[in-house]
Amino acid sequence: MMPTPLLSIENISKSFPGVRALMDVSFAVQAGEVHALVGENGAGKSTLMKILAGVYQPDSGGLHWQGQSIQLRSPADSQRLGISIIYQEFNLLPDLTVAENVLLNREPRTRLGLVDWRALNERTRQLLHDLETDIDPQALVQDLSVAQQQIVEIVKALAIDARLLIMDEPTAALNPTEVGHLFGVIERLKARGSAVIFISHRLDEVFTISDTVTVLKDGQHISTSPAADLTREEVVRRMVGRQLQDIFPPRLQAQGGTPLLEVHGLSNDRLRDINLQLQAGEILGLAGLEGHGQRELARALFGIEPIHRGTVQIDGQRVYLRHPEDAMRQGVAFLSDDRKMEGLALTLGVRENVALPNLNRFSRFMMVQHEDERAVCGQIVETMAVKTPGIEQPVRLLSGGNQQKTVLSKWLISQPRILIFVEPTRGIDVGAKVEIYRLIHQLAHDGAGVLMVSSDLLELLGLSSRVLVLREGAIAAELAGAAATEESVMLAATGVHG
Amino acid sequence: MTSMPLTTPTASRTRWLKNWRDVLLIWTILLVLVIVASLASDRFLTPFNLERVTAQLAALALVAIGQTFVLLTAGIDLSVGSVVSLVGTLLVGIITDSPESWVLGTAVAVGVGALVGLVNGLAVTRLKVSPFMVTLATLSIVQGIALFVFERFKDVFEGSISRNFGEVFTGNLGPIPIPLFVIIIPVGIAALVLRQTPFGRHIYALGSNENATRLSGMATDRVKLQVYVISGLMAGLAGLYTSARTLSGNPLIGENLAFESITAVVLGGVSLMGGRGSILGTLAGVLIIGILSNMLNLLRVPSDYQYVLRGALLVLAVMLYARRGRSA
Amino acid sequence: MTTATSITARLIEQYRRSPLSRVQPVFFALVGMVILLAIVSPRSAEPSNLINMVRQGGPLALVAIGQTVVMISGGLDLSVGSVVILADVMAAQMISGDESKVIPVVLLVLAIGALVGLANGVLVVLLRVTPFIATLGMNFIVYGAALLYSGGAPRGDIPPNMRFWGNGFIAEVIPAAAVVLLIVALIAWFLISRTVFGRRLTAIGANRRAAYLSGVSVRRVTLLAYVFSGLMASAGGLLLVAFVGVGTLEVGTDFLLGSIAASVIGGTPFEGGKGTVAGTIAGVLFLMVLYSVLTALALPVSGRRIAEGVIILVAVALYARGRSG
Amino acid sequence: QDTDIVTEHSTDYLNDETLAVQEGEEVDTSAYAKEGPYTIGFINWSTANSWTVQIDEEIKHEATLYPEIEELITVSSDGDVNKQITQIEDMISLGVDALLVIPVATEPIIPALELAKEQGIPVVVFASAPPGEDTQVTTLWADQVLFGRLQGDFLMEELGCAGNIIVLNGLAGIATSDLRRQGLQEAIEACPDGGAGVTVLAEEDALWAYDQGKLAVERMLAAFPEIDGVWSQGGAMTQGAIDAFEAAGRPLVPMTGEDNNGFMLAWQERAADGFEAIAASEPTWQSRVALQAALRILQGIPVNSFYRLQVPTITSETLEQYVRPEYSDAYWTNSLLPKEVADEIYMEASS
Ligand SMILES: Nc1ncnc2c1ncn2[C@@H]1O[C@H](COP(=O)(O)OP(=O)(O)OP(=O)(O)O)[C@@H](O)[C@H]1O
Ligand SMILES: Nc1ncnc2c1ncn2[C@@H]1O[C@H](COP(=O)(O)OP(=O)(O)OP(=O)(O)O)[C@@H](O)[C@H]1O
Ligand SMILES: [Mg+2]
Ligand SMILES: [Mg+2]
Repeated sequence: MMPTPLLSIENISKSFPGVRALMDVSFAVQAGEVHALVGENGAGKSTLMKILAGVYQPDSGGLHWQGQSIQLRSPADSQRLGISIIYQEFNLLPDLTVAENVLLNREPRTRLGLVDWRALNERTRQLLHDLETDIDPQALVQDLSVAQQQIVEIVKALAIDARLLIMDEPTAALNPTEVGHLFGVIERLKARGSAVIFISHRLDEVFTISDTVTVLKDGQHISTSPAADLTREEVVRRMVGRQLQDIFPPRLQAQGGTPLLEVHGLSNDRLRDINLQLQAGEILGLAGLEGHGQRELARALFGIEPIHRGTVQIDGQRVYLRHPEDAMRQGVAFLSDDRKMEGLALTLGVRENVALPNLNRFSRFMMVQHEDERAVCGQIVETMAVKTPGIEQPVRLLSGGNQQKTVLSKWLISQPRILIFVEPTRGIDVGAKVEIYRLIHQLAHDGAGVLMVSSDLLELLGLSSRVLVLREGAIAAELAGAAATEESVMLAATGVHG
Repeated sequence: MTSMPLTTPTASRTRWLKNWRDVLLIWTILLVLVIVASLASDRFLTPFNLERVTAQLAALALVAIGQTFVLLTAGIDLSVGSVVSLVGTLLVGIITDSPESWVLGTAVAVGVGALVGLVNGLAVTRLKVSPFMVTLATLSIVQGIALFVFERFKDVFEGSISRNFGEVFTGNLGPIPIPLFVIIIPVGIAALVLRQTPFGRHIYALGSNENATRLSGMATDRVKLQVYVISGLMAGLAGLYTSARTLSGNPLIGENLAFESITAVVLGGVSLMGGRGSILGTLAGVLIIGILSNMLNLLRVPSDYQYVLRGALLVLAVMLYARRGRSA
Repeated sequence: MTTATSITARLIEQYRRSPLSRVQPVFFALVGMVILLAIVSPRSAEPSNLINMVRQGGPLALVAIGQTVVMISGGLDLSVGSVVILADVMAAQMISGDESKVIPVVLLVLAIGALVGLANGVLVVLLRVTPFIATLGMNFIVYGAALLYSGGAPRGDIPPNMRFWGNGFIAEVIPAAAVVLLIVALIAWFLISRTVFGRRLTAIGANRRAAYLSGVSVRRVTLLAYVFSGLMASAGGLLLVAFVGVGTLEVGTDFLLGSIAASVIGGTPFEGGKGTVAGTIAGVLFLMVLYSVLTALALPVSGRRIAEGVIILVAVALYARGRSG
Repeated sequence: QDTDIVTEHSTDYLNDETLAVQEGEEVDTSAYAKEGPYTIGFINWSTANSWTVQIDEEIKHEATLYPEIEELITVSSDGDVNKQITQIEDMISLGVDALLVIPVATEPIIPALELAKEQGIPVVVFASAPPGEDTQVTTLWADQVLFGRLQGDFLMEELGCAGNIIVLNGLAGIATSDLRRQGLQEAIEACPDGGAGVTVLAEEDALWAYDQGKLAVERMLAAFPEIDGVWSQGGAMTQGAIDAFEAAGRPLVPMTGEDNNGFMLAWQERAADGFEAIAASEPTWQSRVALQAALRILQGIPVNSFYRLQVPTITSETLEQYVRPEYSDAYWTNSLLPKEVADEIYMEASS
């Protein structure tokens, strides 16, 4: 007989206006197991987790905690039980320090009841150390990169001695090294008898870490089975409802002629003497460990980071990129990895977000032509399979993956000649990725140049015609064709030989 | 596998600077203003004048401290001025020469302030009405009550407040004028609360990102309620001080305090969107406002030119500060 | 008790699902206020009087529309009160009863308002002064300028052809001021909801950084928002002086708080990112009807102030419930 | 004292019984005597309305007459009590030789005035209720209760102590406004039946301003079908009331007002059609008298502790005498400004 589960989810349903997010979902989580939860974007994973976190109340159905019926009315209720959660969307306080964020509401106090700053920073340093990062506990969160913020989110959840730790796509912004550290921590938690619910769209990770896999589809529970009984293909079939072949389209060859983009000796605070060429029809990958300049290079080429030395040429003409506007005028599009801060106006609708960089195209005499706008937006939303009740839906109400699809949509329709993509498929399900790869491929095929930064090495290698590896702000290697393998990239990125 | 060190952009030293840069700048501007004022008028640095400026600013400082708490949470409190007025009109009927009446008066001042704050806080948290509208409404209501008390209970609430009571707040303690303590002590306490207590950190958290703070399991509504109560309470104390200073009550006396306090707090570096700023900044903001007006008066500038100069100097001060403080 | 709450919950739920929930709450507040007026003073709620309130609210509505535009971008314009006064004083003094001067002076005064707005915009956008301080400083400067210009004693008066727009009626029933308001409102509505400018404005208020990275010229659009507000404030001042007939420094006291209150009641949040012209105008009318209710209640000043606060609180609380329940 | 700079350079208004009646005790001012040149501070309660502006103009003109006055510093308190206290203290810091104040409110400024006294600075208070007994050397005052009473008596007589009236006040909490309103109350209660026949339909603060007055009356007209009289404290509010009545197509009823030129012109235009009104006056020349009092004090010449200002009541019969068709609405007719000066400031360009 199975022991009493730590948590059992019983017939949970939840609807939002126009959306049935969860329908009659039931499954159980055992103490000491890592329970993966997978499903397409908008399948209802985050909604279910928010119910466990006390953020949403289910319309019907109930929860049992060690056999006892429970009601979670607020995040505080859920924390009291020992449930800790890493939300998919970051919930950090930009104006506060890392330590203040990590131990928010749990600040160590002196005997006088004042904040014990030393203990606060020390405990945070310890927690960060467990993940082998050297983020300064006293750094302001607003100064951190997305990956660093993700680590802070993780540490924040670990700071609670949780019986059940929920991780909603914790690895979407992490590189393999960091993922490795995270898995080390998960193993330790597991050994201690805690349970972990792990949500990810990276199925290899799911198979590496989890004991049990639950699949959700369109708000319904499809299956819960031991990971050992499943194959990758089987999980995909249950998630998407069909078999997937040929994830990556065939590699493209550069089309020749004047390079679209040419960079000579570009340097700034974080970059050293970068030289590169991007041809029409080419997908150029930028690889490297987090913090070694890929992101900064991408941003400099869109006029966000300053360029101190060096030249940038587009179509053989020297250009000065001081503002995004300058870059956009040259036909450059830029997709940021920080969709919440830099990608979306969350309170506005899907249509308004998608239209924003394309307003000139949708307007005549400075007036927005609503028909054109609606038609184009509607079409891309359909192609990208953005799951939304309509194009007027405020973006903040979409699931994480669908928000990412929205940001992608706004740039894909902007008819760019040079696309700079940073983590384009962050949080996007396997099925949709295929479609996105196809679209990017199509754009390149039609004569655009693509510059891509991704911490998902498989994706980078699968799509790129060429890969540049950065280390400490400089180009450490250029790998093309068969020379570009996971090993060769990691070797160049770490600078370790043998 | 070897892990490469992540290049973290901020070390603790720069973090310290970042935190204090705004405060340092605003105090530098204050210093410049003081130097200009003392060069421009030989009357400025006289003990009498400094004492007067201190006495003039104490009420504003008290209100601004409370306002800082509210603004840090991205709220706003427009009702503080009418609380000051109401407290004054009530105290006239209460405070006599007897020490018991002083205790009662203080209790009434604090009580009325806290009560109005509580109403504000409840309306903001329970009714989910924007703080601007809530406190605009209570501003009107409390002002109405002050006028009512003033009109209808002339016989009870008339005359003046005991001089001895006035002395307690406006006299000197040795060589030091008491209003200085009226400013310094609450500033010290508020700075301690904001910087060193969990409650203080929660205020910053709330202003920085309310949703995230709620998801961290914090009772955000309780913190909000508390800041409005604090603001009301500080306004009550400002009312007490004002009555002691004027030995009377007047239903309009606090009218401009809400706006002035918000100005002082914003001048001191608190963002209207919450989450950023400090009490030391607020104190500098209060002092700048006061010294600016004192300087213009000492320089015999007529009213119409005073408006123009005051506006220009205000903008100029923040301009220097904004350019350096924010362009990163 | 429980059934009562569940019935309310069901009603709220039904309301949320119905097309009614798309109507901005301020319109319910406005209708509620008119009903209240009809109860306390049936005479005041007669159509002709209600139409007249549009005229009374005309100047404030113009100013509030400008304020709304700035607020949508996430800013604030505290200089509107003084701009109204300056426009009033300058128009009266320069026109000085001469019908032929009306058009050039009106244009000049509008230009000056826009110039003040431009100065605000430059301070906020280029010199990075927080909007609160920049526009507050400008408020003092402009008020001082009005005092200096008029020598404290404004003179001059407004000839009948201009007064008509403040006082007159078209076809004996429609106040000319209401027509002015309607035209301006249409233009502003068009600007906010139909043009590229409006779209960018909203995006800036919703997420400045994302807008900037989408190629929006944050600075130019923000600057234009302040220019527009300055322009509207001087238009409000002109409409007011057409109503008053003489130059006076005593006006404008209610325009600052009134314009912000009308915008907030009308659904523009302080954080920016949304807001509508129709909502703001309804906010202004709400205030006008409220004042009529207070007059009809015939309370002494203290009672008026209390009633005013209570009614505002109840009205906004009611509709806040409907919204977030 | 053999010479007096007041009589030497100007006309002696202080001892002119037609302007100011001496009351109270004679005050020995020898302690304040000092040699010129003098710096004199004047704190006006506001400069936002035309009356306060004219007060400024009168005193500025008077000050130009005396070579002994080195500087007259004028500031405005903008109706803010706190600001006024600050200004009094700053004037003391500045070391003015004498201080003239129009109080925003009476009691709250007493401690500040006492401070002036301690520092040996003589204070003259005028145009608002006197703050204290001995905080100021002398007080000049036109009885504000009487002001309201005169207006009220007129209205009661017009109405035969029966009917519905509406009331326009300045600003509750400001002494001048409250006292005038008190005068109306006395007038109503003085009716034979104790005022039982009189109903105050509605009452509003309209800040003595035209636009506020007109809007308030428009709303009152809409709410109340029968209004028999308008008691307005004056300023430009009465002019607004007239316009509101006419815009609503309602026949004019008796109204009260002040000697504001705009109102008087409107009144004169309609007098032939039977419009009845009265204007009380709060003279703008009192700032001159106050300045003269200060100069006397600075010379050590005794002054009285109180001067009651003589104020005319303007009726339909005397209207002609006061009204100035060639001047702007902002002019206040009970003035001692010389013609050239008044012309300069108030003459309408078109006339
Ligand atoms: N507050 C809300 N209001 C309206 N709809 C919502 C809300 N929250 C979620 N939804 C909708 O519910 C559905 C499920 O969303 P959820 O976030 O649970 O998906 P998910 O499985 O986490 O997807 P992803 O992989 O993209 O993160 C989506 O269609 C989403 O748009
Ligand atoms: N000319 C510009 N140069 C650099 N950044 C700009 C510029 N214009 C707009 N931005 C960006 O758009 C946003 C708003 O611009 P603005 O420069 O006015 O604000 P900011 O003072 O830089 O704000 P912050 O302090 O957040 O950087 C900012 O996030 C900023 O990064
Ligand atoms: Mg999700
Ligand atoms: Mg910047």
